[in-house]
Amino acid sequence: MNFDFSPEENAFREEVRQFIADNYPKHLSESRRAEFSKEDFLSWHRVLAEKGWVAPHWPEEYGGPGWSVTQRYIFDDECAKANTLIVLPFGVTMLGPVLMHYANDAQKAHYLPRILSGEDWWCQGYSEPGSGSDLASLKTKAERDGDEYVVNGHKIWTTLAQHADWMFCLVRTAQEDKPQKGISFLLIDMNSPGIEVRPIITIDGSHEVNEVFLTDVRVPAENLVGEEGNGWGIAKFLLGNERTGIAGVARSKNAVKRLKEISCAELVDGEPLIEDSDFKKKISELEIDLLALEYTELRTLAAESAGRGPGAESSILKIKGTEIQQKVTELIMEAVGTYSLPKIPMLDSGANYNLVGPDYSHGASQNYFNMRKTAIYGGTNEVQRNIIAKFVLGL
Amino acid sequence: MNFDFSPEENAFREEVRQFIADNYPKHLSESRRAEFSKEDFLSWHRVLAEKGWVAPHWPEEYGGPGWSVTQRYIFDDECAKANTLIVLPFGVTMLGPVLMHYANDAQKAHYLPRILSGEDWWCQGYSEPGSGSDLASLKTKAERDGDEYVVNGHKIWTTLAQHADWMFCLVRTAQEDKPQKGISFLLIDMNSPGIEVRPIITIDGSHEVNEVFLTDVRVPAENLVGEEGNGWGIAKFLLGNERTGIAGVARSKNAVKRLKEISCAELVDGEPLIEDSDFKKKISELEIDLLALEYTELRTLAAESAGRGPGAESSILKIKGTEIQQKVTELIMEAVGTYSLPKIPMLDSGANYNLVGPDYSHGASQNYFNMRKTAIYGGTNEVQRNIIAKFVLGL
Amino acid sequence: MDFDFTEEQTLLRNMVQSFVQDNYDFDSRMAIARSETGMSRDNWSQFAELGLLAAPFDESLGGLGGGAIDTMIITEEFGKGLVTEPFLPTVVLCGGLLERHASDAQKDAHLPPLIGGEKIWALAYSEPKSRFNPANVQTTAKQDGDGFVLNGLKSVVNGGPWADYLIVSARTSGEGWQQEGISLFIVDKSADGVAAQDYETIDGGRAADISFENVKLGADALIGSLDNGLPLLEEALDYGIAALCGESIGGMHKAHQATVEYCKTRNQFGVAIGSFQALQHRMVDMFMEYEQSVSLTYMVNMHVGSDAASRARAASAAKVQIGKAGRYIGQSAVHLHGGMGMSEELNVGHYFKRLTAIDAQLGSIDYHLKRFASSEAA
Amino acid sequence: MDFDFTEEQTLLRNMVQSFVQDNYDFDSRMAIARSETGMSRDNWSQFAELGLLAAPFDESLGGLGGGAIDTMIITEEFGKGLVTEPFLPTVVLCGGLLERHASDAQKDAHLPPLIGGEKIWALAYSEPKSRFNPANVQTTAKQDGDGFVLNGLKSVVNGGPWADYLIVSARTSGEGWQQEGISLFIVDKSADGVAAQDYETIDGGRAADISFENVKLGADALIGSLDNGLPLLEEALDYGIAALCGESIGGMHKAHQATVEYCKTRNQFGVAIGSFQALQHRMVDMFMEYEQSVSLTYMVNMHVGSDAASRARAASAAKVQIGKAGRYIGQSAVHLHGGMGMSEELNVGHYFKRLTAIDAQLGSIDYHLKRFASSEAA
Repeated sequence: MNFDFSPEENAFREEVRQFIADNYPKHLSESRRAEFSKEDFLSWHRVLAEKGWVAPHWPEEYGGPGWSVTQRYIFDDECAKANTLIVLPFGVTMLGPVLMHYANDAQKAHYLPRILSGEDWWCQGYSEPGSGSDLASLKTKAERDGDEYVVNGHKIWTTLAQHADWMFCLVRTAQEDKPQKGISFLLIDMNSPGIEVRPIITIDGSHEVNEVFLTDVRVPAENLVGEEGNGWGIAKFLLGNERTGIAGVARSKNAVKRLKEISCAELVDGEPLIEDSDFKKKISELEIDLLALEYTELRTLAAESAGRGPGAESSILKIKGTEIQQKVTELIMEAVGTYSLPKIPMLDSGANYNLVGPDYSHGASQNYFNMRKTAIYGGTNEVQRNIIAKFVLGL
Repeated sequence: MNFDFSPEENAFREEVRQFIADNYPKHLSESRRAEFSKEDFLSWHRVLAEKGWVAPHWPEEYGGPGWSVTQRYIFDDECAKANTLIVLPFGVTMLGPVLMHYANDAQKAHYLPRILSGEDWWCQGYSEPGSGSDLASLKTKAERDGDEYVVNGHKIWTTLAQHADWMFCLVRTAQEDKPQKGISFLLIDMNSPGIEVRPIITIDGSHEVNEVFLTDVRVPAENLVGEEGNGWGIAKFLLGNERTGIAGVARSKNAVKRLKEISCAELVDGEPLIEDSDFKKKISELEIDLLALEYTELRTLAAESAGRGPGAESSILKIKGTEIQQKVTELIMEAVGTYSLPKIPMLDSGANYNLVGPDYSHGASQNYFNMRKTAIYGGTNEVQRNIIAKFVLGL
Repeated sequence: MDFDFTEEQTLLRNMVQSFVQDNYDFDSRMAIARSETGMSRDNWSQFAELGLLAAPFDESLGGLGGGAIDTMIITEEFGKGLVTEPFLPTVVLCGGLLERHASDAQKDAHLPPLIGGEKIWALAYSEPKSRFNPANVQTTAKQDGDGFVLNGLKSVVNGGPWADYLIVSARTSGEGWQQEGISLFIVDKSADGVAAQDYETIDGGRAADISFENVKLGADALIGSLDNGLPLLEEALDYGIAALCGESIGGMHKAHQATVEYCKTRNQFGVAIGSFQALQHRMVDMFMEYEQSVSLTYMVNMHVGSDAASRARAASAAKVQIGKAGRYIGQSAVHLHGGMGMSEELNVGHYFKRLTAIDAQLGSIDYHLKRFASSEAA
Repeated sequence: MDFDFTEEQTLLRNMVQSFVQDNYDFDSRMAIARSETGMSRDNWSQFAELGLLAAPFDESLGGLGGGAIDTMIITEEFGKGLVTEPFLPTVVLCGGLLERHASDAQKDAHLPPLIGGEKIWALAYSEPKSRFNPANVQTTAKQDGDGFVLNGLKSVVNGGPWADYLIVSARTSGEGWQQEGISLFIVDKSADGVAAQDYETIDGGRAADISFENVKLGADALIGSLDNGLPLLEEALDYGIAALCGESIGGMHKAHQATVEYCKTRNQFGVAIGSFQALQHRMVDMFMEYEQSVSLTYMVNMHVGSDAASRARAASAAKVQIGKAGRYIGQSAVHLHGGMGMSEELNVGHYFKRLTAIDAQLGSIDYHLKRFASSEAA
């Protein structure tokens, strides 16, 4: 039992830090915007892709960097410390491993390099209006017609679909007795005729999610991943991968740092808020929770690198991780006090809006509103608790 | 809408206060013991009975004082402020109203005066080892044999049964398709042959509850209350009455007062604990919860005196009341610090035990342990939430 | 001891309820909140016609004599409708302050147009670093002949963009967060040197940061006596809290109700999600917090007229309760609606946002917990 | 980065597990706890024979060189068995302090009989109003020729009734809660002027309040240098916390496990109560708190040897976590057992009581939250 970094690992950390300092796009680090454009995300993605670091957990044969678990941890940590944009998970984290595991050679050869390069922007077509926690009840239908599928249905909560070139999509290819059966995993070109993307504006005023309407969309049968009717297994495989990344420890550490900076700047009757006993206590409680989660994640990673797990225990990372993400935005909102009230316009509202209050207050409440989603998506925290109850506690 | 006391009500408060000051047994007010004897309880009971105040909510025709809801509130408040022993609820609060509502004239004439006078000490024979929250599954059997019932079974958690003269008891007189059917309400003389009372020592070291084993106990058929097989309705009627008293607002106010006194005496690096910002905050949060509960209870009482309720809303009083009772004992335990560790011997352990630490620390932890029961008895707080979900929210 | 509403109070509630039902359905509300101005002058005129703007004031001043209880009834119904119009700043905060402490001349000049719906008022007391404490005043009013010269910046003035008049707190002596030396002034928002930066707030309301640069005030602008404005301001804020509690329980009620209804009808795994015990218990906890909030809302509105210490204790207790309950109910309502709760198109997210905003108005949970702790029970 | 145990560590765990299974089943444990003495000398001798009392010490001192990790393994298994014997005060608190800071002569004299199980030690640092802060010392040691004269009262000394030797903190200069001026002394409990009032503790353990009246100490009683005892004491307490965390997660594990098993087998309404979602989710929350506690227990035991600031931060974070988790898991375990949880005859109540007592040992949640807040990350 040992938690010291080796000299090699420390050197690696230095290399990552220097690379980010030298290569992170200037226009991003100087930005104060609340929303980022497609091009913003891609600019950083391409830098990492060029370096070969865009997909830390991919095997080397597919273009991954061949890092150890510890190196991946260090890389995430440094990116968070530098407050870089994230690499969007839809292609790299979610679809990539699915393709490696289930796709045929032609599919791998075609799609994986385009994910790495950022040429294809992917979105996830899972949820439907009637199928949220109960994903298996999905209704979007794909009927075989010659060497094509004809897809009809209605997806919802599709994150950043407005930018997407492709959607990986769960569709029903057969009606079976059990709803889990008859589901297939299909790759759909978002430029296909019959696809309509309608924005959903969320309570923070942002446009992240969408409805996607599919009307007689024709998809080549070769876009099926795995076998017809085996989509449920793929869906579960993918959701398992989604959960492990969701703890967000490094990002939360960064957010706590910001919270502390704000608390140093805000005053309570002339004294810094961070000296206020009550508020300091809230920060400490959050920090301790986060420290515990960090070690829980490290334990999970260590078990993983020893070939065990991640099992249902990774649901802990989702639950605790999102609770902490929500809490830190809540405390930042509290910290900025009355200046949590002004509403900050989003990216497309034009620039001639006069902002009041200190810079750090801008969007504090909206960020808090936005983070409410984290306990809902990727399987609600109730569903995660059901998973632990069933698969870990045997209840 | 008005919450001022009338001059008459204020005068009544003064009368109650004076009566307690003049008549509360001296040996009780000077006692520092953790447990009280049967005679202790009875000494105060008899004083109140003599005055006609022992059963505030009984109608005058049965010997109640004919008080308004407000007067009952004031009386409870003053008793709590003076930290009197309680009048045990089994006879007065629980059985009394049942008899008035369901018993025949002979039963009323015999039992009610003896409840008032304290001549009969009652205990409640409801729970069984296999029947806690699911009370209707009870198995204790009463078989008719001539003009007697022969009772066999096993009751548990029977509070103060070691002192009891009588037990009101739920028994199964018939096997029916629905478990709620076939239950009857029987009054059993605790001196009957075949009754064995075995103590259960609880985690605080006290002896409050017991197991009661009934083996071929012969009970006169005239001891049946209501009709055979109608016991379930009586049980529900009784549990409804039990819940309203359970908020314990006046007693909790007194406990908060004690908590504050202790926090004035305890020091943090030389300053009174009550000046410690964190601890002060905990006390304030508790006080605000309790203030809210006080007004929730007053609203319930007002609705009751206007002929509405108490409906399932009274479950709120049970849940919130017990949460607060638990919290205040928890904070008292925290307040006494390291001196929460010594264990205080109970009544029957002999007197030659050296106590360490300040008086107010004695039994702080054991009281905290003891209060864990409040969320369990009288219908667990989960059962209360189920009741609200079903009957108030319609879920 | 009486928790029942009088017949007149019940009639008032029915009237406001009808108004909200007829004129303030969710779509109408969103149209108003998203409009350029963010309020409806038509509605404001109707409030005046219906006597709502007159409700709390004494009859001798042209009011209906309803006091805090009537105010609470109105704000509770407004809370259900997410009404954006500036009832709280105009009628409760400024109107009440004028009624209790203005000179007869000031009352004569200002109350009739306020009650008549012709003039809108806002209370400009908070400053960029004042953090809820009304004693933290940097804005100054220097004596200048008979009158005063006002300089400073007031932040997040609720209803500021619509106000014709402001009541402004300023230091006439002392410094920092001293209790003494604060005075209250009536300021015409159109006066020279007054500049407002208007903006939308997170709950669809409107506020402004308002700066004062050498604004000249006459002697008749002072409310009450010089240097003694803080107790008047604290009192006004406590009345404001009592009214805000009403609005809050109105919003909680709707958010909870919408959640229960949603969970009864939303099916997953072949059953209504409201049949899941964990969700049921969370809705029960929301309900209990709502009921506890109702209790302290009644309590504060019954006690807001008592002595300063009891009033402060009651107001702070109630504000802590509605702050916590509002947060819990708002968060839970969104969460139990799942993805739908995140959508701007559904009402539940707007109750959540309004309840969130209420915590940052008139002092947060933390501020009032401390204020409660430093008060003592009467 | 390595979270795996070595083969030796796994062997050690298996050995302690076997011992607890064979000698410390619930009935045996209760018999020991309820006995007049409250511990078993036989067990203590066996601990010595098995090398448990030698485990953490350096091999040069007759130890097995296992350090904090081996200590944690032992205390975790002891926590599962609710072991009452004074491993923490003797081996971890006093033994560790002697190892790190005693003179060679002191080590030679005291460590062999300690490791051999012949002498029991206790750390007498807390005082009636010191409230967890080891700098709050009223007990005095005045210089007297070559030696010292000790006067004062130490409260709730864990394991005090069994101790042959004490390490006592006393003021040799300064006052109140000054950091400087505290010195540590080895005191023979049988010395003239030492008087102990022994008692049982709520968790079945034993403690004592110990008074010192003109107790004469030789110069060789002083550990380390004069007036500089506080850092040594803080360090010892942090090592104690690291070990106590191990005990705590052992207890949490058993309390949680017992609860899950009970809920699987207890039937109500025709089904196992473990099928109710609200109860399931509570058990999941218990499990998560347990896992988070394991994480910080590992963390503190890996960091307890670092610089003072990192060590303090790690220890306080871990103590807060196990304090909160212990309370939540203990309360929930009793509650989910229903009436049975309240019974002295079932093991679950005893885990609850031990977890409760742990929070009051070596500094409470509140104390360590403040200590954590005043520390800074390295």
